[in-house]
Order: sequence, then structure tokens, then C-alpha cells
Amino acid sequence: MTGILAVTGLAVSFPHERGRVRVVDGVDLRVDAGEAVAHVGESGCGKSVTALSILRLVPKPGRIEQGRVELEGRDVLGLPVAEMRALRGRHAAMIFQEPMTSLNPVMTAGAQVVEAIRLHDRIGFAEARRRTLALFEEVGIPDPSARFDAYPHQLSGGMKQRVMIAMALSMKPRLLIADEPTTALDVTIQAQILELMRDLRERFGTAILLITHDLGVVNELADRVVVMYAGKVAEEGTRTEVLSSPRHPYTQGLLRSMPARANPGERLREIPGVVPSAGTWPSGCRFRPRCDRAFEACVADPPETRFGPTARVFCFAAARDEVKP
Amino acid sequence: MEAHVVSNLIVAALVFGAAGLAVAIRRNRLWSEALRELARRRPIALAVVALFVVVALLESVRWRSEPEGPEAGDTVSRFEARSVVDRMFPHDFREKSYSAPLAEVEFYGGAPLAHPRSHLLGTDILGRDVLHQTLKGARVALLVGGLTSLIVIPLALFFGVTAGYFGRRIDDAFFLVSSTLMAIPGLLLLIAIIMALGRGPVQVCVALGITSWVGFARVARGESLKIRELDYVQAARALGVSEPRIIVRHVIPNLMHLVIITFVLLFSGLVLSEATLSWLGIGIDGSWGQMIDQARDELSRDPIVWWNLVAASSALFSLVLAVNLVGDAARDVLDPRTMKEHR
Amino acid sequence: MRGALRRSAAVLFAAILAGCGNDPYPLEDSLEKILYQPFDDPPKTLDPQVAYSVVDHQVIGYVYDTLLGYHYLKRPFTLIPGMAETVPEAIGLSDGRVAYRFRLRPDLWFHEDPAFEKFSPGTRTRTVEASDVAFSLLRVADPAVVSPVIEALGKISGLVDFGKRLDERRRADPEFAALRIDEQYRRAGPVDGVRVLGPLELEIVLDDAYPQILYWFAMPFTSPVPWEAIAAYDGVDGRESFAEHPVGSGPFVLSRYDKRSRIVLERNDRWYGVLHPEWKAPAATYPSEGAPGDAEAGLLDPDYVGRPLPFLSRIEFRREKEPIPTFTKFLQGYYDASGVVKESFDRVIQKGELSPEMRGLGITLAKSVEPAISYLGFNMDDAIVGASGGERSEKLRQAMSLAIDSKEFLRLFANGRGLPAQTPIPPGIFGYDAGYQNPFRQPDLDLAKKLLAEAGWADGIDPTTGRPLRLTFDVGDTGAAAMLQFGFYTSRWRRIGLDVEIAATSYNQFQDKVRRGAYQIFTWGWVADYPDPENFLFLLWTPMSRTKSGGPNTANFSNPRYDALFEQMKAMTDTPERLAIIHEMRSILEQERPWIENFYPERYALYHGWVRNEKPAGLSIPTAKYLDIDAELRALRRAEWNVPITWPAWALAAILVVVIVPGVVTFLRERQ
Amino acid sequence: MLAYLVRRLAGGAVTIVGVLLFLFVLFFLVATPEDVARKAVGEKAPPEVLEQWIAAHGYDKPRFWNPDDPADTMLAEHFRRMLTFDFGSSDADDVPISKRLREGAGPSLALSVPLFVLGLLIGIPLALLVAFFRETYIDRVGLVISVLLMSVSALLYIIGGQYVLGKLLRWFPISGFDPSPEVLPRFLALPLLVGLVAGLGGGIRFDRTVFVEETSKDYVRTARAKGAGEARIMLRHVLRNGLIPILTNVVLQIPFLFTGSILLESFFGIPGLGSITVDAIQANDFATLRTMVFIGSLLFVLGQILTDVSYTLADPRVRLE
Repeated sequence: MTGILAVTGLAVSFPHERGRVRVVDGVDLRVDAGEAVAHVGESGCGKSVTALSILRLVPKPGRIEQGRVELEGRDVLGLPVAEMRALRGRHAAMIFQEPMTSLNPVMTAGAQVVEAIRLHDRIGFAEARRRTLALFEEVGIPDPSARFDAYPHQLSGGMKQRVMIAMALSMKPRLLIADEPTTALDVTIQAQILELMRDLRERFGTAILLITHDLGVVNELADRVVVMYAGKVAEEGTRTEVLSSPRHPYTQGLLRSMPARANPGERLREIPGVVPSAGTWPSGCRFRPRCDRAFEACVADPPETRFGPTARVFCFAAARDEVKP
Repeated sequence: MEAHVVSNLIVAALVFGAAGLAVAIRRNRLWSEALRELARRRPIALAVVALFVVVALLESVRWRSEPEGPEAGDTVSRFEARSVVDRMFPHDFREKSYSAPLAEVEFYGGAPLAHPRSHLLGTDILGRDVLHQTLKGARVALLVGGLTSLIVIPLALFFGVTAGYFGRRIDDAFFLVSSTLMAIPGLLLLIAIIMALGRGPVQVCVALGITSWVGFARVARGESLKIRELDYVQAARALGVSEPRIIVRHVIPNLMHLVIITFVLLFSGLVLSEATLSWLGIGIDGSWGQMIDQARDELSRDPIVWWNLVAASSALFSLVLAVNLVGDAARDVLDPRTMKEHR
Repeated sequence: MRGALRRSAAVLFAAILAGCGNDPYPLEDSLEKILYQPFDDPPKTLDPQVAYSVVDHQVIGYVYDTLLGYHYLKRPFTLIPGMAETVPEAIGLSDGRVAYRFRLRPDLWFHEDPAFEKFSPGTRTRTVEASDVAFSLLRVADPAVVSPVIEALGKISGLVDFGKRLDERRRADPEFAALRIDEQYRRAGPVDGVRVLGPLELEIVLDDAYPQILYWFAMPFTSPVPWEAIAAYDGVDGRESFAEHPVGSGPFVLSRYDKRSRIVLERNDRWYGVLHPEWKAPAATYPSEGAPGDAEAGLLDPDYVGRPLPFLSRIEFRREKEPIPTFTKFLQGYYDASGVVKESFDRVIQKGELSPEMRGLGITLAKSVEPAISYLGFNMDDAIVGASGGERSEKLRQAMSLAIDSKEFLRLFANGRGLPAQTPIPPGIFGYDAGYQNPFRQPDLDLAKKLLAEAGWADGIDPTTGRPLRLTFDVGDTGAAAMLQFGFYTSRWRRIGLDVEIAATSYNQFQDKVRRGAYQIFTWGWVADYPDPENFLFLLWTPMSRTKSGGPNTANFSNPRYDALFEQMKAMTDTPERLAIIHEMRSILEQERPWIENFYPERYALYHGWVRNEKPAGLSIPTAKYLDIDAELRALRRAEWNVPITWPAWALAAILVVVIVPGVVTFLRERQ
Repeated sequence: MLAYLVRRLAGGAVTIVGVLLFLFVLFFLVATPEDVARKAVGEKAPPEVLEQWIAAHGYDKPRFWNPDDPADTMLAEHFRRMLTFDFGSSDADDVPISKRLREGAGPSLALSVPLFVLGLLIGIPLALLVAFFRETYIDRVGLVISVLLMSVSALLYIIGGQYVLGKLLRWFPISGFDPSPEVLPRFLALPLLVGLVAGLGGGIRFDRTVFVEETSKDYVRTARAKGAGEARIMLRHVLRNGLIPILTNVVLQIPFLFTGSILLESFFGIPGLGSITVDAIQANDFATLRTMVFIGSLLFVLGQILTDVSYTLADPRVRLE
């Protein structure tokens, strides 16, 4: 397997009341060809910012402080602006959480896909249109030529997300970054979109980096899972490793609070407290204040503890568990 | 009651009101934070505005004092109530005609001055100290901005909210009245109203109020339309809370940020409008607009008399600029989105 | 050779200037003999029987010729024959009435106009006859015309009755009202006092002696108008109105009338002065004699004396609402003559003479005191300042009169231009006495305070309130500049302890106050219609009282002795007896003080070096036909004076670049 | 769509009736027929002449109610004249008002159309440029400059422009107007410049806010993610979306191009409809004034409808119901 994406030691900061605060702090991430990696965490933990950093789309006044992002072996953060632009969409494409607002309201759906194509390939409008219609077909948009001239507000949410996916796939990129692609959709539509993504992945071999807070979605699609908490990676492993035998107390908490996992009649167990906002994060293990297993050692930064070839956890408690038995 | 007593009472009321407001803001976390943020972003502009307010208040506090002897000015002014600002200047601080800033002799003719080297900004054609005039103008400017806003905001809020909240007939009526007012060219309407009401500070403020409430009322209407549909308002209605109570407790508080922003933006516009009215000869006596209008001719004097124009226009400019900057910051702090309707 | 060179240089410069600069005129006009004049308010009407404002007369005076005129140079003003061959003498009739017999010159023509074609096809003009003058006089009486001078011309026997007759018949009989205008007049006539004795002969009969009547024949109210034009331009059904489409017989023809921006008069080649230079008609020939000093001033240049008028080919009026830009344009050479705006006075005039700078530009100055007066008045019907207050109020008025220092006022607001007034009669009018000093017009604050104390208001303090006596000064101008002037008066009164409040309202509201008699103190002015003391002294005559008859006696002054003297004086010729009566009237006013005579305005007129033969008149009479322009000199001067200064544009561009470039650079660097 | 237009037109008609009524009442608060007559026939005219004038112009009729003939009142006459577009002639000088309107429209348009077009052509690109450089020093400088520009009184712009550019530097004629094409541009240059600068600050600030707001929208991120450059994003995506709110402001102004700018026309001596209005006010010329206001309100109503229609053209999301 070859690496498509390798993020190492990424740190992104935003200005706060007193100086800049790192909302992403030392994140490592790797996606191999054809692989689907889920990036999981509660909202506000920095997973979207991580995703945006990959294409250097972190909105101002955010700033990538340090780290390295390699896309197909190229250092993304060091690229000149023009090359960066050429890379977006062609090598890695992105779809977003809100299909309602992520499409330009005053351009037709077709025109937006055509634009994506013609930005990278010097072809005429007619040719681009033909390819767009084909793409529409592929992502399951019924009556593509009618939808081509429709404005976004004339399409349903699911249809819009399909248009987004068509746009993202227009250059057949090797990596698709999907930032909460189904959150804003109805449950039935969610299933359709996930089905579509799985299907496309199989057909084109596109690697997927899936950003989500929904472990159910992870279960559907991901090969590997990276759990993030408060700007740092908490735990990483294959789907089964993370979902069946979570090691980090945070992952365990997340899983416990999933309705699907609970036994009927049993009360759901939520994680006490809320995710603290950036800038108010404690030193040492950031999960410490909410953790039922915290002990004295947790005031220091937790080290990486590896479990087998694929799993790793950042937690003193998990490390202690490992030593004990 | 005499005019200066009324003025003093108003100043007292304003000071008490401001104190009360300050206490209220201190208690409310949202507002006090907003205020602190504002002070952090625009310290100088706020200070300038505050300075003008202080000068205006000092100019508004007046009382009569015992005659100060025959050398103290003309006979009549001994009997007049003078403000704190007036008292900061010597009693007969005037010359016969123009003198340049800090000059020793009259500008034309070169006769020695009664008060050489003491007129910081020179004197005008009647020999009055320009700095004194300019400081007095601050009161007029704040009166125009403040009093008019006091007329506009409640009026606009009342009509806008009732129209937006109750809709239907009331909304239709509001639409008609507002478009009738908007259909008449603004300057013309102003002139007509002032001619009908007569000249004077209050009349000008009323006229400006009538011509400028519509814009804000329309914004207020739009916002209350939205607020009406909010869940908790619906919930309150479902619980049987009376309509006026909903408006007072839920709708109006949600418009407060708009009120503040409108007030600030309206203010600078009004002060500028007064200058245009002065050009038409229906402004307020002693305003900067009037000084500018007089100075318009002076600019063409040869040798040029510039200090009048410079004094009045920089005072006007710095107040409006400071208010605009505060307004911009207030908009960013309080609400970055809804002000699209304002131009 | 030198002339040709100068001419081509002028053309060249004008062309350069026109390309980029501020020349407001088209290039092809730069070498024409065109007089450029500014005007402020647009003319209200060009109907000669109606027009009564200075700006109306500025245009009408050239389009419509008058039977009599004023000598261009002589002062005091002297009547000379115009379209009439002589200035007529009064003829006493047996029934005590007075007649004047006018004889018109032959071969006078109206301007060419399509109106004539309408009634006699094939002709575009016709000659002026006595009946046309008679027609004009009847128009003055016609109520539909709404002529403002029916009061004065109503002294012609039967003229007022004619108007009434005409009005009644029009009301009673719609068919009559639909008749052509000349036919209506013919049927409503005849008028006893207007007799057409022959094609060129006209006799006017007055009920009483009124020697001033001749002055009215030097004004456009009596100018002949063709009935054809009245009939054709009735303003109905989209047709033009006569008020906008004049047809006269004067030295210039109206060729363009955008009255809100531009009015153009072209020389009339059919004018009798042009057609018949051999007549040497006084009003169509440059005069050979003038007032003392005229020869020294170059006004009797042999190049011009005896030459037929007019010298100009065109007069262009451009609308200018603001005096200061207008003056600037004058200094740039784009207007040929100008007053002196007070703001630039010190640059232009130094020690009563033109400044060296202005002389260096070749500008000349002409001063003249206008036959006009500006005064402050008291409403004599008012309880405090008026007549009913008796001696007490009289002393108050005297004290207030003593407080006003007109000289200081003129110094502050008019650069000292003008004479402090002592009586209602200004210089240049019979009865003016340069040596007379009105005892209550010599500023004296101590005497004023003494009189005030005698009146019972010691130190100006009202004993009932213990505060200064409060009076109201009603003004109908709210402009900033005017407020300063009003402030001057009140500040003077404050010195003697009077608290005079300025009640500034719009002109309408002021008029309304005056109508209702609800005013105390006001300020007004009067400009002579004709140079006779009657035209000033009637402003205080009881029958003219504002509240009683709506007349111009706004002070509502009423004094039986004064009235009797006025009746006696008005029909007299300028004799020592008349002077004695005027002096007696003066002493009544001196004591009673219905007015504080403020000042007689003085006009300073500036002319560029390329304007020849200029002499200001004061009265609003047309004088441009005597002027000449050296157009080449003008073109050269304009080019010289109007080189644009361009370095600030480059500086501004440089600053912009300096500001923007670092920003762009930083931005691009950040993006990498 | 049609039903909507009809409803809007009906609303507009009611508005116009309201304006007319208001105008009528206001006039009698401001001036009396005697005032109008006095201004028209001159200060020196005797009272009989005033009466003749008042009768000739119908100002002696009952104002609101005439028991003998309800149609013979000034109010009825006022409405009849305005609603039939029979404006009659000016009170000040008896010129047919329709003629005056024809004469004034040209100069007004000659100034207002270039001012409007240049204002858009300069203001919008500048605002877009400032928005392009948002969060940088150019943006801050641009913003401060536009607030500075906004904080100066319009009077000062005119006075300053005439003094500096006209008098001192002699670049342009200080004021005046001449429709002949040879000299017209010279006359228009200064008022255009002054009008542009005076309006630029507020325009840039408003438009910039709109554009910056648009740049934070999700679709911009999408465009970026597909590889579009910043310039392309600004021109193709942000401009088009931002123009919609700007357009509503702009279209509303189009009808008023005819009525001109009162301040500019007065100071620069341009004989357009704006200065006709000022002249009418000063001359107590009610007949002209009411026509100007009537036409102004007519255009306003028209402009509002035009704005709504243009909204539907520019924004595919909006459909009129």
C-alpha cells in the first residue's frame, strides 16, 4: 500500500483573547491509497480544521503553525500558490457538511461542475458539459440534463450533495475529503449518500478521509479510525480495534453514548461535562477534567502507546492497563 | 420656566439616565462585554465622542450670576444665563472684526486687538472668538443627533414592531405611510416641514425625525417579522402570554442591538444633514453647519480667512468620523450580519 | 501685420485653452465682440408691460426700445429722445388737465418674427406706429395682463376705466372674450387720455399734473409691442407665451432664451440706429459731451464720439447663482464686468483705489452711489415702538437710531462701500443734501442711554420686570450671512440695554407677519424707479400704508402734516420751493424716526481692460449698446491667466502608488 | 407575476394619492396665495394687482369644500391636474411646466447618468478590490479612507472642489452649463468628480461589507476546494452574489436620475430638474413644486417595482408571488 496523504505534527492556530491558540496541536494522520479513514470527534475538537489544512483552506485568521502535509509525496504546505491551486480538486477534492450553502446559489448546478472541470482541463464548454452529464449519471442524479440547468435552490438536499460529489469526483482525484457529508441530511438520504460513496470508492479506488462525529457512519464506511479530542489525536486504529475494543476513556465514552450500542431499557451514559472551548484546554491530558479514570500522572502530556501494528493510544490509564495484566 | 432652567433639568436627567444605564450595563454581562470590546477596539474614537459630549453638557449647564460691573460686556449680557463654556472665556472676549489665530492686530486694517495673542482660533467677522463658537457648536450637533434619535427610535420601533408583529392591515397601513414619506424627496420634505413648523432647534429635530424614521422602522419591521416566528415567542404565545407583554419582553429586547447600531449610524447622518439645512438657511443657529456656510464666503476672501472653515469643519469632521468609527465597531461587536439593509 | 499676428496668436492660445482648460465658451466665439454677463435669478417675464425686476429689464431693455431714454454720460440723469423725435413738453389744457405730445421717428421696425406672417402672410415684420404705443398703454390697464404700474400710469385719463370696462365685457360676454386682442381693445375703447393723432403722432392726457410721467416713457412699460405677437403667443394649447417670446424693436434681438442657464441677444440690423446712422439720433449715437471727469476717464474718446451704436455683435448672459465663483470667473477673464464681492474687496481695492495687482491685470474701477436706500423701520402701529406710545416711544426710537453705527456696519459687511444715510433721499436725486447731518443718525451711545432713561427705561431696564426691555426684530431671511448682519444691529442695541431678539422666519412668514401687522422692527430697502424724490418720500405717505392699503409704507407711518406737504411737493418741478418743502418733511422724519435710515449703497464696478466706454448707471437702464470689446486682447489675456496647474495631480498619483504598492507586495508575500 | 404587479401598482397609486394630499396641505401651511402672488408679480406691485393675479391663477377658490360646486375647489383642481398630467404653468413666470420638465431633464441626465454609471464602475470594482485584500493593510487603509470620505459634509466637498480644482488649479470651469457637446464635458468634469468622491466612501463601505460577507460563505470554500483562484472567485462567485443586494440599492436610484441632484445642480449652476426644484421653493412656485414632487413620487413607485423585478432577474431564488 502506498501513502496518499501523510500529515505529521500539524498545528493550526487561531487568534484568541490573549494571543493565538492552537486548535489543532500536533496531529498525525495517514491515508493510504483506496483506504477510507474516519476522523472522529465531538464538534469543536479540530477535525474540520485538520481537514481544511490538507488543502490549505483554513479560513483567515487561522494559520498553520507547523507540521507537514504530504499529498502523494508532495509537500503541500510549501507549494507555491499556483501549484496549490492546480492540486486542489485534481489530486484531492473535498465535500462539505452543508450542501444547501456549499453550492453557489446563483449558478446552475451544471455550471458549477463544468467550472470545476474547466479549471483543470483545457476543454470547451460542450465537452465539459458532456462529462458533467456523465458524472451526474454516475452519482445517481435522475434526468441529468434537466438537473444541469437547475439552480441549487431547486434541488433537494440529497440531490445537492450528489452534485457536490459529482463536482469532487470530476477530476477523479485519488483522495476525497468528506467533511460531515451526511450530517445535514435526512436519515434515508444519509444512507443513500453513504451507499454512493462506498460504491464510488470501489469503482474508482478513491481514498476517502471522512470527517464525522457519528460513529454509525464510521461503522458503515471506514477502514481505519482516528479519534480526536481537543485538538489532539486520542486514539487510532482499525475500525474493529477502535469500535469493538476502545482503549481511550474518551472513545469508550463516545461509544457508550451511542443509542445503537445501548441495551434496550438501559439508560444512555453520556460523558460528563462538555468539550471545553479552545484556549481553555487544560495542560497535560486534555480529557482529564471529564475523565472518570484520571489519576496523578495525567497532569503530564500522555505519551503514545502502541498496540499491535495499527493501534495507538494517547492515555496514561490505557498504558497502565497494558502493563498490568 | 425659563429656557436655561429647562436645559439644566435636561442635563440633570441625562446624567442620571446615563448613570442608571451604566449600572444596568454593568449588571448585564452581554452588554458590558460588548462595551469593553468596543473600548478595546476604538479607544480614541470613543474618547473623542466622550469629549464632545462633555463639552456639550458643559455648554448646556447655564445660570445667571451677578452683574460683573459695567466693563463686563454689553448691558444685556449681564442679565443672561451663561454656560460653563461661556465662563471659560473672559467676559468681553471679542474684537471688532476678523483676527487671525493668535494674532496681535486686526486682520484687516491692522488695528491692535483688545486681547492680543489670546484667540487660539482667531475671531469671526463680528469679532467673536472662533474657538468659543466651535465649542458651543458641539451642543447643537449633539442636540441634532441626540434629540432627533430620541424622536426617531421610539417612533420607528413602535410602528416597525407593530407592523412586523401584527402584520395584515396594520402592516399594510404602515407600508402605505412609509412609502408615502419615502416617495417625497427627503430634502423637500425637510424644507416643507421646517417652513410649516417654523425655525428652531426643536423644529429642525422634529423635521429630521419625521424624514428619517422610515428607514429604521422598515428594518425593525423585518426583524420583528423574523422574531415573531421564533420558537420561544411561539411558545410564549401558546402559553397565553399577552401580546403587548411578548413585544416588550421578547421582541424589543431582541432589537436592542439594532437600536444601538441605528442610533450611532443615524447620528452622524443627522449631523451632516443639518449642515445641508444650514446651506438652505433653515439650520440651527450656532451650528457648525452654519459656521461652514458662513465660511464658504470667507474662503474666497483675499487674503483668505481660513480659520472659521477649518475650525467648524474639523469639529464636524472629527465628531462624525469618531461616531462612524464607533458605529462600525459597534456593528462588528453587536451584530455582523443584519445591517445589510443600511447604506 | 501686427494685428494679424496678434489675431493668430489669440486663436492659437484660445485653442490650447479650449482643449484642456476651464474655458466655458466655444472656441469659435473667442474673437467675436461678445459681452459676457452673469445673471442670478432668471427673468420672471419678458412682457415689457409686466416686467418689474432688474434682471427682467436687463434683457427687455435691449429687446424693447423706449420712446425716451437717459443720456449715457450726463449726471444727474437727463432724458433724451429715443424712438420719439423729441422729449415732449407739458401742455396745459383748458380743463386743467395736462397733455404730452409724442412724435415717433419714421422707419422704425419691429424684430422679424413669424407672428406677423400669421396675420399678413408674406411679411415677417412691419413698422412701428403710434397706435402700437397706444396699444401698449392699454395693455397696462388690461386686468388680464396684471401690470404692476397701473398705479402710476393710471393718471392717464380714462385708462383705469378702460380696464374695468374691458374686464366687465369679458365676464359678461364670452364671445367678446374670444375676440382677437386688438379687436377687444378697439371695442372697449376709446380712452380719452390716449389719442392717436396720426401714424406717428400720439397724445397723452393726464388728469393732474404729474411731471414724472415722462420717466415712465423711458422704461419698457410703455414700449410699443405688436398686437400680432400678443395674439400669436397666448400661451394656450402649447403655443408659446408672450412673456417668453418677446417681439420688440430694440437694438438687440433675443436669439436664445434658456432662461435657467443662458440668454443670448444678437445685434438687430433693422434697428433705426443701424439703418439710419445719418440721423445721428441721440439714443443711437455715441455722445459727444458728458459729465465732468468723463473726458479724463476716457469716455469721450474721439474714436467713438459720434459713431453709430451698437458696437457689440452679441450679449451673452450666463446664469450664476453664487457670487464668489462669478467673481472668480471674472478674474479669469470669462466675464467682462463685475461688481466687487465683499470677500475679495481687500485684494481688489486698497485705500479706495484699485490695488496694484488689479491694475496690473488691466482692470478699471468705476464707482457710483445708487439711487437706493436701505433702512430699518419701526411698525408705527406697534404698542411699544409705535406712534401710540407717544413721546416715550419716540424717545425709544430716537435712542435706537442713535445706537446704530451705519459706518461700522458698512465697514464690516460692505467694505465701507456706501454712505451712511441721513434722510430717505439718496444722492443723485433732487433734495439730497450732502451737508445735512441728521442729529439722530450720529452714533452716540451715551445720548441714546440718556434718551432711554428719559423714556422711562433707564439703562434699558424695564421697570416692571427688572430685566432689559425685550423687543423683536422681524426678518425674512434665515441665511447664515444675513443672520450675521442682523446680529450686528442687535449687538449695537444691547450696548444701550435693549434686548432685541431676532425673529428669523422664511420670507413668506415674514410677509404674513407684515400683512397682519404683527411686527415691531424690520429692515427693507427701496430702489428708485425714476430719479425723483417723490419716488422715495411716498414710502412714508399715509395712503401707501401697508396695513391700510397694502402699499409700500411698511412702517405704517402717518402724519397729517407730512401728507399735506407730500401732496404739494409731488407735482412740482425741481424748484427752491420744492426743496424747502422737502426739508420740512425731512425735519418731521428726523424727529419722529419711523425709520432708521441706514445707508445708500455704493456700487463699485470692475471692467477688464478690453471693455471700452463703461460708465455705471445705477438705475436699471440698458447701457451695453454703448460698450465695445477688444476681443483679441481678451483672448490673449484669458490664455495667459488660465494655465492649469497640474503638479498636484502627479503628486496625488505618486502618493497613491506609495500607499498601495507596499500593501500589494505584503499581500503577495503573505500568500506564498 | 402579473397579479403581483397589479397589486404593487395599486399600492403605488394609493401612495401617490397620499403624496398629493400631503403636498396640498403642506403648501397651505407654508405659503398663502398672497405670498405666491407677491413673489410672482414683484415687491412693488399694488394690492389690486395681487388680487388680479390670485384670481387669474384660481387661488381664490375654496380650498377643500365648495357647497355650490364640489368639483370647483382647489383640492379637486389639484388632483385633476396632477392625475391627468396637465401640469399647467409655473406660478413664478407662467411658463408651461411640461416645457420646463423637458428642458430640465436633459441637463439632469447629462450629470446624473455619468455620475451613476461612473459611480458603479469605480465604486464596485474598488469595493471588490478592497474585499479581495480583506484583513490586510490595504483593506484597513481602504476602510479608513472610505469612513473619512463619508464623514465630510457634502457642502465641504463642493466648496473645496470649486476652490481648489476650479479656482487655485484652474483645471475646470468653476460652475456653469452649456449643452453644446464641444464644451459640455468641461462643465461636467468638476461636478462629476465632486459627486463621485462624495458618494464613493459610503458606496465602497457598503459594497465591501457585502462582498466580505459573501467571501465567508460556504460556496466560496467549495470554489476554492475545486481549485479556483482568488481572483476568479471574486469575479465569478462573490461579485455575482454580492451584486444582488447592491442591485436593489442601485435600481431604486435609476428613476431618480431624472430628478437630478439638488445640491450639485444648485452649486454648479446646472439647469436640471434639481435646481428647478430649488428655484421653485425659493420662488414660492407651488405649481412647479407640486409637479416635481408628484413626478418624483411617481418615479419612486416605479423604482420600487423595478427593483423587485430586477431582483427576480438577478437572483434565481426569488419569484414574485
